[in-house]
Amino acid sequence: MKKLLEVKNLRVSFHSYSGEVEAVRGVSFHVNEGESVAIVGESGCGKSVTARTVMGLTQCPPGEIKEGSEIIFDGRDITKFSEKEWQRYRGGDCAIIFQDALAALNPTLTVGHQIEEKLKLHGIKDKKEAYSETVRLLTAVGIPNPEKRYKAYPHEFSGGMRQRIMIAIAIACNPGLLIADEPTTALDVTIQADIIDLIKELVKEHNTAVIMITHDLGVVADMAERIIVMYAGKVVEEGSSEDIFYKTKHPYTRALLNSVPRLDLDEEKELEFIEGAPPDMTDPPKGCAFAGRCPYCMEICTKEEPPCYEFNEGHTAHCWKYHEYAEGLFGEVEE
Amino acid sequence: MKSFVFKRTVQMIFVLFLVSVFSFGIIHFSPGDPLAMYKQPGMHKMTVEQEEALKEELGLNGTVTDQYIGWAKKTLNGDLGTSISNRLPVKDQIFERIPATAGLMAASLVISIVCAVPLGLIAGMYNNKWQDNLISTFTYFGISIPAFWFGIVLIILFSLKLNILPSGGMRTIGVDSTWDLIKHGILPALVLSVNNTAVFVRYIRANTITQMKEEYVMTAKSKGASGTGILFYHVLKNCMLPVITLVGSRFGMFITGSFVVESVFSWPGIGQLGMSAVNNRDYPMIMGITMLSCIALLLGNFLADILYGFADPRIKQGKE
Amino acid sequence: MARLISEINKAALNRELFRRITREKVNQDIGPERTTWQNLKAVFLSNKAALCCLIILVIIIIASLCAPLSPYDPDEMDLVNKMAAPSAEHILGTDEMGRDELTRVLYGGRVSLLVGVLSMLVSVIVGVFLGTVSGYCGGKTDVILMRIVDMFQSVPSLLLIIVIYSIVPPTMTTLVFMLAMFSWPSVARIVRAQTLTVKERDYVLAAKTLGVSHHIIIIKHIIPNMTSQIIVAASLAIANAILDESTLSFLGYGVQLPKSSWGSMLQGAQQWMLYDPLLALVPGIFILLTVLCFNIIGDALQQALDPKLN
Amino acid sequence: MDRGEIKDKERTKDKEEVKDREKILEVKHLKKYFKQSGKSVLKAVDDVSFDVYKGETVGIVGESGCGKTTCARTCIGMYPATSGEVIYKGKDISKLRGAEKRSFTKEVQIIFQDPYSSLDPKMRVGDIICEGLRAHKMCKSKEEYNKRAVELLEMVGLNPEHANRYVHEFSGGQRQRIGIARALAVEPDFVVCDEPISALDVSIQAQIVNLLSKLKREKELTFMFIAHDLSMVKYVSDRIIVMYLGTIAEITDSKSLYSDPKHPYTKALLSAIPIPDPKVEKERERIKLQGELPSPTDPPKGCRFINRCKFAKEICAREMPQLREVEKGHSVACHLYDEQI
Repeated sequence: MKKLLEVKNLRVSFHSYSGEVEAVRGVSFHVNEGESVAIVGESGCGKSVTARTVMGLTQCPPGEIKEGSEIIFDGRDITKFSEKEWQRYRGGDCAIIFQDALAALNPTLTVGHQIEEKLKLHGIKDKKEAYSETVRLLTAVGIPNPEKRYKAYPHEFSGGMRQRIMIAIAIACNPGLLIADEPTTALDVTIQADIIDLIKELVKEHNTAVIMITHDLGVVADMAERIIVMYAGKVVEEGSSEDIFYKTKHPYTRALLNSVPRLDLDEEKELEFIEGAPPDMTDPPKGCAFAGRCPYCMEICTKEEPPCYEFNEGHTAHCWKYHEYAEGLFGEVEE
Repeated sequence: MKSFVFKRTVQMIFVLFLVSVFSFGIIHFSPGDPLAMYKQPGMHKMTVEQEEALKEELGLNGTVTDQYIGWAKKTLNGDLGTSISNRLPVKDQIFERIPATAGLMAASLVISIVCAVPLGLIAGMYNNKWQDNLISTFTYFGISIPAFWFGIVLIILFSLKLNILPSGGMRTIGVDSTWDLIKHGILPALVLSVNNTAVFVRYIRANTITQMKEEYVMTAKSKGASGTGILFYHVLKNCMLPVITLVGSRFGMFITGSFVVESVFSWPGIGQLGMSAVNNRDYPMIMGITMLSCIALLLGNFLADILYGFADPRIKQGKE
Repeated sequence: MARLISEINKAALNRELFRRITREKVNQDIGPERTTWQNLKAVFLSNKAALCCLIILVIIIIASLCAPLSPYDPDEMDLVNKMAAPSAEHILGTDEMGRDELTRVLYGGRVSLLVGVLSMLVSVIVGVFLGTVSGYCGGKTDVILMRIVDMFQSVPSLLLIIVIYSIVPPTMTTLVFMLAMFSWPSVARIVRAQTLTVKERDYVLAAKTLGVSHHIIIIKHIIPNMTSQIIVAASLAIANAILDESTLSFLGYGVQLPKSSWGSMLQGAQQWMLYDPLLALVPGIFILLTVLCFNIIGDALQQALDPKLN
Repeated sequence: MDRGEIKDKERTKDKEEVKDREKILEVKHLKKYFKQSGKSVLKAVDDVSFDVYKGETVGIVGESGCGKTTCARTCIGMYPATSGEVIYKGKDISKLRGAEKRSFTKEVQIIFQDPYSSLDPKMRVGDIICEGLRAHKMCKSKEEYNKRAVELLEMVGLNPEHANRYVHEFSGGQRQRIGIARALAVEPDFVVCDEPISALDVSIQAQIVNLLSKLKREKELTFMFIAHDLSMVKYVSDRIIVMYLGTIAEITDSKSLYSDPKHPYTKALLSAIPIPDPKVEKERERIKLQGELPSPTDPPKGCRFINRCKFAKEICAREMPQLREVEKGHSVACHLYDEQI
């Protein structure tokens, strides 16, 4: 499988009144062609910042991509792109879907125009061809009678329909990578299921790689082949869907899985929850960020960055628990 | 849409009624005899009947309410009464001077829009950069300069010291060329448009900054659009919407003109007419000017709202 | 089966560190208290223009307050050295009646600033009260109050003020009320808009379900959440009041000559423009400077008090 | 026997069985319409009837626009009901006056969804919590208010010295705890939780839910829990009401909701919720709903679910199905179960 995107040691921070917020503190992961990867984490863990930096949407006056961060897409390091290369890359090679489609669409332009704009930017100059391609896209994402709805404005669509228009815009020029930044968080459950199915279908059809950003573990289980768990600006665990759900290694991932009630199980035991709250990113703690809330916390965790351990092919976790010095400390049997 | 138009017209009529009662009340409770002009020493002594007839003609007899009703009836069918000072119909005098004020106002409005739109956009686009700071300093001065003082300074500079522009009036006697008219109009138009431009620039700049933060700009960028492409294709249209409301609110000035600028530059417009009417307590004239300017302003805002409805699709059908 | 794939710096590693420590159940402590005072300081330090405006304003206010210290009496005429150029004794020269220009400007400053602040206070108090009432009650009271606001805003205010001046003697108090009469509607409109948004907030609904009475809701919830808008509106109201006062005095209706205010001085200076332009420049610059400072500080306050903006 | 009479017979039957459990709230044919621009009327809640027993947690679930929040807020008197009655402890809340009304505002409280807009940013935390106490003058002196505030802060797991800090320094979870402290300060009997956790992170949600259950047990409260996250509502509630477009589709206890859903909409809703377990998720077969949610301003005449229901019969288009008890404690509003009565 050819590596489509590789992110190496990405560090992004934002300068504001209350000092410098280190949103992303050294994130490395890769996405192969046609593979669907999920980035899971709670709010403030830097997953959205990572996605928007990969798309080159992080505005640099307040934001700052630190030295040594590399984002290699199809062999080219996009952090060194010129404005021209950025314009060809955004929309052509890589596309993004946002959470709130009503805010993400221009309220005073018809939906047809907003799709055609992208087609024109990427080489389809002829008016007629652009129109027929737009209508094809609208049908592909399941919008009824597209000719009429072509002239409608974003506020005349329901939440689910608007999200389909966002998807139509994103897949317009068959990008190699599609980033979905919490596409269904604002939608109801039944509509969310339709949108997830639509994305899975379209992605399989065009062999597009997907990065699904979400905090909903159910959506992840439904959609992702590989899962990356992020906490406080760092990747804490990475692995295939089975590894993460059934052979969980990192304490944070396990606590996250146990704190979500299962619809199909009727266990009466209390939900296991994580004490305290995520750390304040203006002065991130030394050592492991999860130490303050971790049941297996050792003194080393508060002093040194946890190293990366690999369990089976592709399944890694950053935790001191698996160091040989900590062998006998933890009783429970690791499944 | 129709219910909105109906509701707004009812509101406008109610406001007009309030304005008329308010100004009529003020004028009629001010002391002093409106006919004082006719009783200057050394003027022909008027007999009692003549005075009664004069009052009758000028609608000054009876209690305040009778006078108001009389005035209101006449105004409704277009007759704004006769001016006390020169006994000519108020309506003609006002309409005769409208071209002068309207011309000046139109010129200053056009200048301000033409300057303000690009300046506002640039200031909004390059927020907190040197372009923005430069333009912002200009706008701060623009809104802080007292108009009359700015007029005086310009007169000192251009007419007295450099003597290239006339210091007042609308035409040099005997010359009837448009170039002469323009030469006279430059300074007053400049004074008015500096203030207008400053207000417009601040408004457009604030709006551009909010629009640039909207998510649809991020989506446009993610489609591969260039910076300027986003500005002209997406942001420009949404920034122009508030300009409509702004121009609407300035519409009233087409009638009132600016009293101050017209008196500093002795521009023969309605502003000057108003000032002289006040000096010699010409009630019908004051009432006429007040009512007309109020109608112009209300109409301006009303048209702006309607135009805004057409421009912004979100509002078109949902008229509340 | 756990294979280390990233390097560890051996030095910092020793076995004792590998013992479990129970993090005492620390309820997540919250950051240091960041009061609005710190916000204000942060904004003014970073926004240079606002800082020097503040300094200029303070200088002008102090200078105006200690105007009586100046050796010259502002109204005592001295026709001998009429319109003298600036010299050692008369720093800014003398005006058309030989009075010392600097003293008159400072006395004028007192008048203008006083009128500006007082009329701002009146229009803010009236505006806040009517705006809150009409925003909170809604229904008929709201419609009527808003029409009255429309009335005041769609009338040529200058014309009517001058007409009123034929009734009322032009003293300081009448001038303050005249200026306030036509500036309270804009404050009322801002306050009403803010009341409408705050009224829908959940914490007001919560207070209602807790059985808190209406007037406490207004005092405890609605007004405190409007302070930043009110302060900004107030600073702009002062700026406009000074502008309007000087316009009125220039036209001869506000402060009457020989009493000096920046506007009335300009009225005096207008005839002598040709011979001594300085007379016209000095008061104008003072008006411009003060109004400029109020506007810039108003914007800076808006940034400091409204957290969403920064 | 026409339809109305049958329903009353059921109601009396229902009454004898659970006579011992005291009914704290009875909602009878509640309707809440909002007038909108022009002539259209938004039928947010359209003929809803259910009961709430003392000490239980009733969950109300449904997609956005189904009227669950409006229904709950009308039950505690925030919105006046367009028609129908809400009977709290035997008395119709719209007829409460004077002292009774004051005690109603004490006994019934609400916890809001958005932690960032439900607390006044300009008030100290201590004052926010004691606002209810001051309104009902439940403490005599200033020290007693402060003491009470400290007790309440500790009850919800916050430090006493947070009392004089401002709200913008707290995280979402901590703010929700302050909201809970404020609601419980006046010792209510019935608390409406209007989506208290949907704005929070997963790990913080569990904290708040456990805190709510603990407080409910300690203070014998009755909860009405509103959310669109069905798995969390199932975990928290004893009985669940599923609402669709202003009407009640199904009422059942939380155990049999997943095991034996009856209304077609509930089945579709349950199948759409993703389960955080890849294997289970792969085998599940999802019921796809066709069509769009109709607009609440002019809902379909008969059953509200008709344009999206695969089993729609001819009668469904004509007549709105009544809510009937088809099994012990399990009632459903669907014509498919007409014969079973």
